[in-house]
Amino acid sequence: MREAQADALSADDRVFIMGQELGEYGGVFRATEGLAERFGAHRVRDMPIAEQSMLGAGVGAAIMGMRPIVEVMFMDFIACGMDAIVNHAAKVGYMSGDQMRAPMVIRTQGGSGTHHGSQHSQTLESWFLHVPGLAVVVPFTPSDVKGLFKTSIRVDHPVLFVEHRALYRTRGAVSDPVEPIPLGKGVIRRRGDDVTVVGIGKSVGQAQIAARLLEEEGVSVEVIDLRTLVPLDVDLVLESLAHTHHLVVAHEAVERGGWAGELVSRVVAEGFDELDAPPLRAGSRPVPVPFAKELEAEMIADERLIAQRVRQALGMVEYAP
Amino acid sequence: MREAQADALSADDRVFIMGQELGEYGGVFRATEGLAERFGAHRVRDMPIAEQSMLGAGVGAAIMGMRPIVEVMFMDFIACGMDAIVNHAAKVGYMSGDQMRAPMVIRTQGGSGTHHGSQHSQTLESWFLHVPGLAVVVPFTPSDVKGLFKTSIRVDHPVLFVEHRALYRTRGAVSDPVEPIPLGKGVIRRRGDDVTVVGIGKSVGQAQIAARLLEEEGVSVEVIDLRTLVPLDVDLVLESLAHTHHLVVAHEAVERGGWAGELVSRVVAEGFDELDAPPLRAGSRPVPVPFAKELEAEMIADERLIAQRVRQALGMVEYAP
Amino acid sequence: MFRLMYTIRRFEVTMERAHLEGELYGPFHSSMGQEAVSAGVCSALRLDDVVASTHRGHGHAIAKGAVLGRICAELWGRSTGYCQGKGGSMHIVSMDHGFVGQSPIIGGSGLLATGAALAFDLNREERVAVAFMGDGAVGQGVFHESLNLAAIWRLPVVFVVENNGYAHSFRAEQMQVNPDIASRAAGFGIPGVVVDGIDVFAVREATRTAAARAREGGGPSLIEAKCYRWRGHNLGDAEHLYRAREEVEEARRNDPLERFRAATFDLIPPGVLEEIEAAAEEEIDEAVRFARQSPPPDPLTALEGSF
Amino acid sequence: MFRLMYTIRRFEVTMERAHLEGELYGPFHSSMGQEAVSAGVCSALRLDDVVASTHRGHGHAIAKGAVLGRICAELWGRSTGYCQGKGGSMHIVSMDHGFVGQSPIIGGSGLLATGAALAFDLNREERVAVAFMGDGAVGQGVFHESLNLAAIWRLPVVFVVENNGYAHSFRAEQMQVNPDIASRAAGFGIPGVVVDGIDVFAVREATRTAAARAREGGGPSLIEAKCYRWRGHNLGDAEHLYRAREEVEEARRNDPLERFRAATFDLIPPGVLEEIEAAAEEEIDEAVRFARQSPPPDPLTALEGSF
Ligand SMILES: Cc1ncc(C[n+]2csc(CCOP(=O)(O)OP(=O)(O)O)c2C)c(N)n1
Ligand SMILES: Cc1ncc(C[n+]2csc(CCOP(=O)(O)OP(=O)(O)O)c2C)c(N)n1
Ligand SMILES: [Mg+2]
Ligand SMILES: [Mg+2]
Repeated sequence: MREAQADALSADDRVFIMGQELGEYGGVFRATEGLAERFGAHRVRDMPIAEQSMLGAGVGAAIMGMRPIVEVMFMDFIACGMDAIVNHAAKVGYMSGDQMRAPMVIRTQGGSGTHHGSQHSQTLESWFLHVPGLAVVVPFTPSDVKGLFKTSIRVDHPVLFVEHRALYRTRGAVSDPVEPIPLGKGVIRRRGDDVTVVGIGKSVGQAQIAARLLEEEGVSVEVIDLRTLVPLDVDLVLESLAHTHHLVVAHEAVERGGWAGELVSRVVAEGFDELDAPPLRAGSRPVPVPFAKELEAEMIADERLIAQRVRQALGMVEYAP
Repeated sequence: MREAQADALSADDRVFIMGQELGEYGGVFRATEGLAERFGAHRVRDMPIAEQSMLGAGVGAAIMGMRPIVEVMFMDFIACGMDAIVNHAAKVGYMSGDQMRAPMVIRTQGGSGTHHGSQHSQTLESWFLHVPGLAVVVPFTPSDVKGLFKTSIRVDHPVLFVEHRALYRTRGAVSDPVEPIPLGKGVIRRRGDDVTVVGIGKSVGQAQIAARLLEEEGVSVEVIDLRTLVPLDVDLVLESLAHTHHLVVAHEAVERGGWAGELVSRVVAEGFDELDAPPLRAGSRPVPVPFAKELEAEMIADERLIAQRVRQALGMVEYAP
Repeated sequence: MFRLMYTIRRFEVTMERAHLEGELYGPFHSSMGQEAVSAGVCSALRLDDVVASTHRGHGHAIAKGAVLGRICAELWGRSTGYCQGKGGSMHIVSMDHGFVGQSPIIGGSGLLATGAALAFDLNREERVAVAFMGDGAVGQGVFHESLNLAAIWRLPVVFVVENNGYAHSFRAEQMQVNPDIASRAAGFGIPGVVVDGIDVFAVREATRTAAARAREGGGPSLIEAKCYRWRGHNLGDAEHLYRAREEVEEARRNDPLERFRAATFDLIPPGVLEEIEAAAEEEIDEAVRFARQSPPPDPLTALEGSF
Repeated sequence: MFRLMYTIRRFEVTMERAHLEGELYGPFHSSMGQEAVSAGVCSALRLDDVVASTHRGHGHAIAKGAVLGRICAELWGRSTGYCQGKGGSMHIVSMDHGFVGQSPIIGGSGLLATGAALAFDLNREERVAVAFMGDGAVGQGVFHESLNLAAIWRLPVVFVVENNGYAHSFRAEQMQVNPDIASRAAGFGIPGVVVDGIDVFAVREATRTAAARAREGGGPSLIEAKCYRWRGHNLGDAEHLYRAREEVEEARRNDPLERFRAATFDLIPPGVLEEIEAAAEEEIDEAVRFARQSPPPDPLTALEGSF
């Protein structure tokens, strides 16, 4: 992430970064370490705690031709800046009849696993499928982070770029120079014959673990990483289903109202005849994320739930929500 | 609505109302007219324009035992108070291990049709399916408004109560005294044999119009009014499908990421074998709501779209998203 | 400046009529009575300075130079409107004139202007961003966030609060203990001044000072322009519920246009203002004709321009 | 008061150790160095007054009277914790003691306290609500919204800003032009005072004044307590990136506990404080034992209690 941002700052004068703890501190997850020194405190700007105006000022700068990267430290705090994103960033271009655009990357990270409690552990990207005007990117591998970021900072629209806390330490080969990855193109991470499991970000890794578990049970799982939710690569999923005829959609977000519902609905509408069994979703239970590890494990969707949903989709065990 | 609020204020000392233009003005949609005079300005409180603190103070009062009714004038402004709703109202009860509760009714109204433009016409209730901790109520008939409100103000959890601007002038018989209507129970508004159309609020009326249009084409439509989105009456829909075997879910909200995706996914998972054809959604196109009437008509889901989706669901015409 | 003020006045009168006659639709917020603020502020700016506005923004757009015909066409929802019919009365934008948009989300204009000023600062441009806001915006948290950000970064912003006495039915005294909005400035370490918003010269002077300060790197200022909203909050507002007709009549005696006439009585030869008026009226008539003759937008354009 | 301060100090030391030894998990924000604010404020309150707190809330909870064993059990994620393991360190609640919760959403405590005060006002109860906040909260819009609401409605709220010099790595001077946070109060027409947050008597006195004023219908006050955060922002914080070790050492010489000792040297017989210390330590040990021996929550309880 750090390199992706450094590249963007070097490549384009219009790029700058705003957020909390970015400067001397280098970001709470170290994604901006050293950048303030290298590019100056005016281009890597530390912010008071004021999400709405940070994002709103991002919009104001973007319509004047800049390309802000605005970092919201925890995705939960997006609720504090929702108006700037939903009513301003996503709409000013359209409402103006395209006289202006608001190209900006809103970086954030979310998810469970660090026991921060209900107000610091949410996975909220699904809201933004429902907000026309924003692209939504949720990378999984380090090289995708770079490739998708490169595209995101160049796109003429606002992009919500969601990282997962648990993935900051993931290592992986990154080509140099990295190629920009188009938005709206998923990839198959693992080939399989019996069922397609679709995820984004951390869920892709969990799907891969689930696939290994299921292999021992004789089930062959194909894993798709969508990489972006808006645009949504339904075609890739339909292609895979033409082969596997079974679908499980996995996300850590609460299942109720989550983006899996969108994908399932699209797949059903456009590929009903390919389906040999109902597509199932593997999302978290509808409660806030609790603190204690025993409680969290009960409600968060993980590789065990994904594996179970696969068994249910294949009729190996009976479905229970 | 006015009567529902008056009843609540009379019946329970703990109830009070906060919002903009409520006192002397009686609410921009007249839903609080006369209430300030009758119950005093301390119980019907005019607010400065400050959605976050209005909602946040509602939470603070609720945890001390009050039952606030907080009115957000346009649903779009909920984005300005999202943190208070999502991170506080919906979570404080759970996080405290049930030591406290935040019973409050958040009233708002949204939707298109008055040409207020992109920032004053959104339909955003779908977001809140994805926020565990809140009930979501979207009444259609005047007597449901009263009956559901009566329940909402008594429930020990926060309730988002969404009205539609176009329905403020609807008239209809209201029994006296009105019976509280349980949350999570839909009703069949019209019996039919060929297809089930499910909606809430204004969409139910549109579904009824579409049903009449389709009758002339020889199609018999069953119309379900869900009344609440959380809890969601999936059972009623499944029962209806056991008879009609075809489903269309209608809402004015943008289709992408809207609640129809949740219902379709649930129905598919729990009633796949009842379906003779893919369930379809009739929602608005993924753009902000534009001002000009020709443009709005193009993107907003209405009775014509519902009718078209029904034809598609029944295979009378080919499906195109 | 007289031309601007007169144009705004006539524009509001004309649009109001078109609305009442059913030719226009959607909400309509008249800026009648507040012409001196629009004209005074914008005449103190350069062309490449920018202005962000509110739901009550016709006067601001006109004063910043936006073309009347295209504003009208937008109000009419026509394809030739500034936003091709996607915006309407509350969303006029003219990037060519540095009118970077209205935000009818109360407080939003402050964010847009602060961000624009941040862009100027990053690019080391000597440009100024102005945020028009109503007195109602002072209740919003983001108002304070904007002041604070602009203050700590010394951004070239001028926050202009048009205190027209009401936020819809709510009187300024009900919304804050300290009735002088300008007093909020001190807590943020920036200058805050009160000006008579009926006096276009006073407004221009205050704006000049604030803009010059901003341009020289002196940071933001807050100007509170006290004025009065002649019309209801919007067309169809039930004004009588919260203010007496006499109060409005009394306030209307303090007319910014008359004030200008009185102040310039000795300076402007007879007939000159009348000529200006006639020209402005002609321009408005022409704009209305343009709007009426323009075609409605192609419905399919509704689906373009968004992710 | 000494007992409270000493308990808080030892509690933080003990929990920090348990964390480092891997017995506790999740984020941990120590309030070490700020004991005089917690103790000074809460000892000026009545039992039925309420306190809303922040991410750095152990001291506030203890000072308001919450039971140590149940706090500990919550930190340990046990079923006997105040929130049955659903809350954790940033979400302690004890309704029995008027400790109505922490909001680690910066600025959130102000909203909760304002709302609680609104309830008192509606019910004509003579109770006071206190919001503890960090200096970081002053950047947030809702901070100002809360002040304004409480001011116009004359609600019984005391806003206590613990200015400990830092919002994580960010120094107060970087976040606002005017370094005295108390100066924000004037714009809202309410009293704002600065107190020495190391001096528990000064804090108590200021709180008494503000609480009495609130109880008598005089409305809200803002108290800025200047203090210093001894520990990193959280456990594991890379403090060296933004402050020098010497700065911390210097600040630690100004210890609220030592200040108390010095101030009371002539008044308290020798040995008394030592006895109090021993009792406090015993209480903490007992609390830890209770937490350790408590069972973890039944996983299925995770799914209860929410719509
Ligand atoms: C965030 C938000 N809340 C509420 C409203 C509804 N509303 C529209 S205009 C208005 C009053 C605004 O008053 P003021 O800022 O003084 O501007 P004026 O109308 O007097 O020009 C209100 C409450 C809104 N547009 N945005
Ligand atoms: C809305 C929001 N934005 C950002 C954060 C991340 N954050 C947690 S603590 C903190 C610093 C808070 O500083 P201050 O208010 O001074 O309290 P202190 O930590 O000094 O006690 C920040 C930025 C947050 N918790 N909430
Ligand atoms: Mg006003
Ligand atoms: Mg601090």
